[in-house]
Amino acid sequence: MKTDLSVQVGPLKLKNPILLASGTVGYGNEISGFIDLNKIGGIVTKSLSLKPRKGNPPQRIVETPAGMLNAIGLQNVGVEEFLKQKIPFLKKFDTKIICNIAASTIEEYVECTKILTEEEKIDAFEINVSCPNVKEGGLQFGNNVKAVGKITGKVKAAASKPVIIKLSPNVSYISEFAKVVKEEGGDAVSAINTLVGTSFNIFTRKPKLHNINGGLSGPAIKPVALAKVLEIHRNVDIPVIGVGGIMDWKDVIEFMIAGASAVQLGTVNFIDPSASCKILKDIEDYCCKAGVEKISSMTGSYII
Amino acid sequence: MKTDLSVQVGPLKLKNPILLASGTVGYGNEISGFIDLNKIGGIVTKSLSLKPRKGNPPQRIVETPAGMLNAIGLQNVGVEEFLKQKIPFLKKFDTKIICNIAASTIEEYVECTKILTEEEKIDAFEINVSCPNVKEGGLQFGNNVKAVGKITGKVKAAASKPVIIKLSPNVSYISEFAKVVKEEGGDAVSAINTLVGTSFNIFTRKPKLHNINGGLSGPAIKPVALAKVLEIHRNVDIPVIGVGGIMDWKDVIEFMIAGASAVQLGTVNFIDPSASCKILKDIEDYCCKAGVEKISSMTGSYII
Amino acid sequence: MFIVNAPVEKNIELDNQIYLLKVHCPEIAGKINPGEFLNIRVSEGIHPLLRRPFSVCDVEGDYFYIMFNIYGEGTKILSQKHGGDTIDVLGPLGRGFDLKGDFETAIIVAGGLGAAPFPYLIRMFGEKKEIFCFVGGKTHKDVILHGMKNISIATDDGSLGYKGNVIQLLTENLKLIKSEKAKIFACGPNAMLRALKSFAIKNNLNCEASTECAMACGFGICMGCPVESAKEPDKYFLVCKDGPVFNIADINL
Amino acid sequence: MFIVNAPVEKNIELDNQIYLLKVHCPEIAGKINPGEFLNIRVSEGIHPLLRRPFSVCDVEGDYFYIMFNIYGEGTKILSQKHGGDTIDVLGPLGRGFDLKGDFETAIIVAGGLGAAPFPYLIRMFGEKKEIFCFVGGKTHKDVILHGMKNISIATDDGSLGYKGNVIQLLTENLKLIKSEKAKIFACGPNAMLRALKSFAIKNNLNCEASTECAMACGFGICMGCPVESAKEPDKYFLVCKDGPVFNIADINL
Ligand SMILES: Cc1cc2nc3c(=O)[nH]c(=O)nc-3n(C[C@H](O)[C@H](O)[C@H](O)COP(=O)(O)OP(=O)(O)OC[C@H]3O[C@@H](n4cnc5c(N)ncnc54)[C@H](O)[C@@H]3O)c2cc1C
Ligand SMILES: Cc1cc2nc3c(=O)[nH]c(=O)nc-3n(C[C@H](O)[C@H](O)[C@H](O)COP(=O)(O)OP(=O)(O)OC[C@H]3O[C@@H](n4cnc5c(N)ncnc54)[C@H](O)[C@@H]3O)c2cc1C
Ligand SMILES: Cc1cc2nc3c(=O)[nH]c(=O)nc-3n(C[C@H](O)[C@H](O)[C@H](O)COP(=O)(O)O)c2cc1C
Ligand SMILES: Cc1cc2nc3c(=O)[nH]c(=O)nc-3n(C[C@H](O)[C@H](O)[C@H](O)COP(=O)(O)O)c2cc1C
Ligand code: FES
Ligand code: FES
Repeated sequence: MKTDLSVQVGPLKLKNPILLASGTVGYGNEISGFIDLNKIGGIVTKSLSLKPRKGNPPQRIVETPAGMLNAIGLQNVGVEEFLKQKIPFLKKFDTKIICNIAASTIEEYVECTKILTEEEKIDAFEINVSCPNVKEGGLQFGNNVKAVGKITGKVKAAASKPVIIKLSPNVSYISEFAKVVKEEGGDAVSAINTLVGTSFNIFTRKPKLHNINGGLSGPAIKPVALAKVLEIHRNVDIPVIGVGGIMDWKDVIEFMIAGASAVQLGTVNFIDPSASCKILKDIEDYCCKAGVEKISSMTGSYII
Repeated sequence: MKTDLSVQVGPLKLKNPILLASGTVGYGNEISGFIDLNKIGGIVTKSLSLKPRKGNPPQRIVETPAGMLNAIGLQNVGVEEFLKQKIPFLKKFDTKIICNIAASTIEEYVECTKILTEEEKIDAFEINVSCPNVKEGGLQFGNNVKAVGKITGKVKAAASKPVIIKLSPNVSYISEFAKVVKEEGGDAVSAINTLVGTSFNIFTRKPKLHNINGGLSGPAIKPVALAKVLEIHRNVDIPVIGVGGIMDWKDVIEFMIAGASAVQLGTVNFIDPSASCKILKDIEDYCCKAGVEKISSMTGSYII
Repeated sequence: MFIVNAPVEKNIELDNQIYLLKVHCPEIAGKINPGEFLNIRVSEGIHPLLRRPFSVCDVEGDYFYIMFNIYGEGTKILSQKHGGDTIDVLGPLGRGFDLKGDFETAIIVAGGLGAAPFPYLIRMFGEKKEIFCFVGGKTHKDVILHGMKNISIATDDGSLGYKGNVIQLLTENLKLIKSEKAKIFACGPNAMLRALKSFAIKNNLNCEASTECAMACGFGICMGCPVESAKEPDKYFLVCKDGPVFNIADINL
Repeated sequence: MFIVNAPVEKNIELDNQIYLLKVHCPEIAGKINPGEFLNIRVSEGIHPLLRRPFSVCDVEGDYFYIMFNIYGEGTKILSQKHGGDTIDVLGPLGRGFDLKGDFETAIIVAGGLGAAPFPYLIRMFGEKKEIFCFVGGKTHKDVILHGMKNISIATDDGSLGYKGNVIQLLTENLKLIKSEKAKIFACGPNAMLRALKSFAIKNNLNCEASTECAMACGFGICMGCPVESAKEPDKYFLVCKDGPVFNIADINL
């Protein structure tokens, strides 16, 4: 028996639930040396901003127990360069392209969306709200329900494609954020972005990251990500894309059981660039053995 | 040269910065088979409630990558039994006893404090605000700045000893909570309690924990705990006790550099019951080598 | 209780991927009793983070044995240990079987890896007690006879011995046991222990069972291993401290 | 680029805890060039989580070598590998040294473990180029001469060779180098590379340096390894992709 691996994330149909997470595969070029991108459900681009961003000085990466901190500083080529230089490459592949957008003002989110929504190769947007809001003295958009609602509404109005809001886990009740996303017409949410963390060199007494704080990712955060996905699924009727610490097929199934319609692989790409295709194969094998007809039946199938 | 290991946590003087974290050493009896409690800076008791609590059904413990989830459900003997059965044992040791209090109403916090503050062997209180507030439909006290402020003020008024508030990490800006604790007269804060997490058995599709959600602890959360300690230290003038993922002496120094006046060891006690004394010795050796005269000089010594 | 970095003498693989790890550890071997357990740290690093509990399987002089199969990551690492390696052992832990008391016949009931604690128990009984062993498993592959005596076997699929579960087998064979003074010692899956409990009560036989539970510390500080008290259902015992061996009448399985 | 589970041939310990790991890996040995690197996963598990980057030290037929010391957990695990073990290697990665171009003399400048990439480079030069090696270290213990040729040594404490740093040594010995057409190949701590950069500019010598940076992926997808462009300071190169070898004039160290 062949399992139907296709899933529906709101209006977005994916050939399978495996997406590559933003910031962990650049714009697809390098990873394509290790996997056949046509096999993957979709690629989420590195966060794009209106203008190119230089990013943070080194050190940007710190390893932590079963995880890593990153403070890249949203280094990216900017919207224009992306359309000129990166889209042509992505056009070669039959996989969904989800464009992740980062900005420092609500206007910038809208501006980016307006420009990118013209490009037909782009299938959807993922809005990274884990960014400092310059007008609010650098407080994160993502920690403010009102701001997230506003961004959702305005971006949705400017977009001719599905809009996914990528939620910050650094809040008390993530479902409140999913709720406002639904109210403002967002099509889905991704959970979770990285947890805020830091690390010091005890001999120099300096932070290991030039930026001081970084984002914690990897297996260490999986239990937190699962709890956030479950909280959203139990409280809000909106599709959830599960992200956080996935290392193998079992983790993917676990996220789907907890309520995820699809998942994103991040840090694991650094450790094994071919992980996504391996996981896809393992999932297919498991579903066959377990007699799963449609993998979408896994979503929210927890017994509580 | 001999290093002065004593530290001051607000009004509370400790012979050294090593405390044993609440819920990870019970009431001290069992661990005393492995370490000399007289050597330790202090013991924080398992959370005590007004009446005994049965706690959650099994499974209460799940291992996760570099961490563990627990959902004990605050099983404890209750205030009375504690005073009758546990204090006599603790009286045998020359170490600070910090009584951790958990409750489901503000009144219960106050009630417990009033009873316990009479016992002279108790040196201070640590208030666990990561508890569901039954009057608020089970929303956590610890996620609500007003509630934490109120608890601090009322407990402080009822207490004749230093009051430490143990903060929840499941919030956007923990320094706001530290701020209200200071405003309401709290003497110090402990950061952090566990992160909310979960885990599923993918074959039964049931949560591994009977309680569904549990608290994530262990090395996995260390970067998050460090960032929270740093955030408090940079924004609020209140002593911080650092907790979260400490496994060795280096972690202790790292927390102190980040702003901790003292630290608590939790999960590590399960893995190596003698860890606290080993760490103490290693810290002494390091301080000698490094020519540290007073370990208290480490607190907040980051170079940023 | 000790924390010992103990040298592995050898790692014996019985059939069907059952391993017997022989460890040189005079401190613990000299103190530990049947039914008590050890909490073993399988790696120096932080992964796997927690210790893994194992019943003492047997003791010979300064050596103790544990018996295990490859269940997950921790037991996989243990299965790869060989002579010369050391393991970090915490023990002896918990409350074991009560060998004293007024009984002439020991009825041993083991399901699958529930066989683990009995070689040591049987050794301690020596010739002092009449012993009947009832050993069960899903298939013949799951039947572990190591260190057993006077054995009757049951398999769910009938691939070895009696077709059915070990409690059914026990029920049918109870008449063979003449003695008025018999006591049951059991270890195995919860389903088996539940069936055994009603059997023991029906036949009013004294019965001790070794139970399992997810554990962190193994010695009573984490409160992670509850099992409900039958007499006071508003109270939990701790498997690691009050058990792992309980009089089966005292707990709600 | 390949991901290969490659068998370790042997692990040779040079003096002062410097290890040479010889790995059988035709795919990579056949393709890799001096100055390029490998990103090695030291454990199957999740700890340590990230791969560890190492320059290719040398190549012999189907074998490549890496040279390392025990710095932290990952290199400790690597130091315990022996013949028969396998390691998970990702490579060849990055941009290596430019061996072509119009120069007759190769001046090699190595600080401490910066010696690692040069045995292979020197082997590739063979007799085609005149080679001068300037090797530095804090003390004689930190001086690594493996695979070097025509060596001058500097130690900060003077315990071996010239007392001072390797750039001072180079400055004093520059006159020995007759050729008009010399090029510097360097690897070592940032402090050394900074001094070397001004030296190279002052003496307008062409100079390539192998740089280091904390890395996650090693092949350009994480953006974790920036080094600032000297010509466009609003732009970062990626050490893993644009480097690790750069013309020292092109980067701000
Ligand atoms: C008192 C006691 C005695 C035991 N004696 C033996 C024995 O003699 N031989 C043997 O093979 N096994 C025994 N077990 C079970 C053994 O501890 C587990 O099989 C072992 O922990 C599996 O570890 P793993 O890393 O291979 O599996 P994983 O699944 O990778 O890890 C096991 C994890 O699951 C948790 N867990 C969940 N449920 C249980 C449970 N019911 N029991 C134990 N851990 C659980 C553990 O805490 C551990 O963190 C005993 C368990 C207990 C509590
Ligand atoms: C391109 C390149 C080539 C290298 N070649 C060699 C070599 O040939 N021989 C050798 O001994 N070492 C080499 N190194 C350094 C080597 O990668 C580190 O020594 C190694 O990662 C240490 O790992 P560890 O687990 O022992 O130390 P740990 O400190 O436990 O872990 C090292 C961690 O620190 C991070 N890190 C922080 N700063 C750096 C840095 N400047 N370089 C590398 N990692 C850093 C790593 O990402 C890793 O996560 C090279 C590094 C790079 C980037
Ligand atoms: C190096 C790195 C860079 C990242 N960059 C972005 C980014 O630009 N935009 C974004 O929305 N998320 C970014 N993320 C977050 C990931 O997309 C993902 O949400 C997070 O890493 C958790 O998943 P993981 O544990 O599988 O890595 C980044 C993560 C890492 C590790
Ligand atoms: C099994 C277990 C039980 C705990 N019980 C309590 C408790 O009763 N009250 C409390 O304030 N914190 C409790 N904690 C939280 C710890 O005190 C500590 O804040 C947390 O575990 C982080 O530290 P660690 O990573 O060193 O374990 C418990 C932690 C664990 C692992
Ligand atoms: S395992 Fe910790 S109390 Fe039993
Ligand atoms: S290490 Fe990932 S981009 Fe260079």
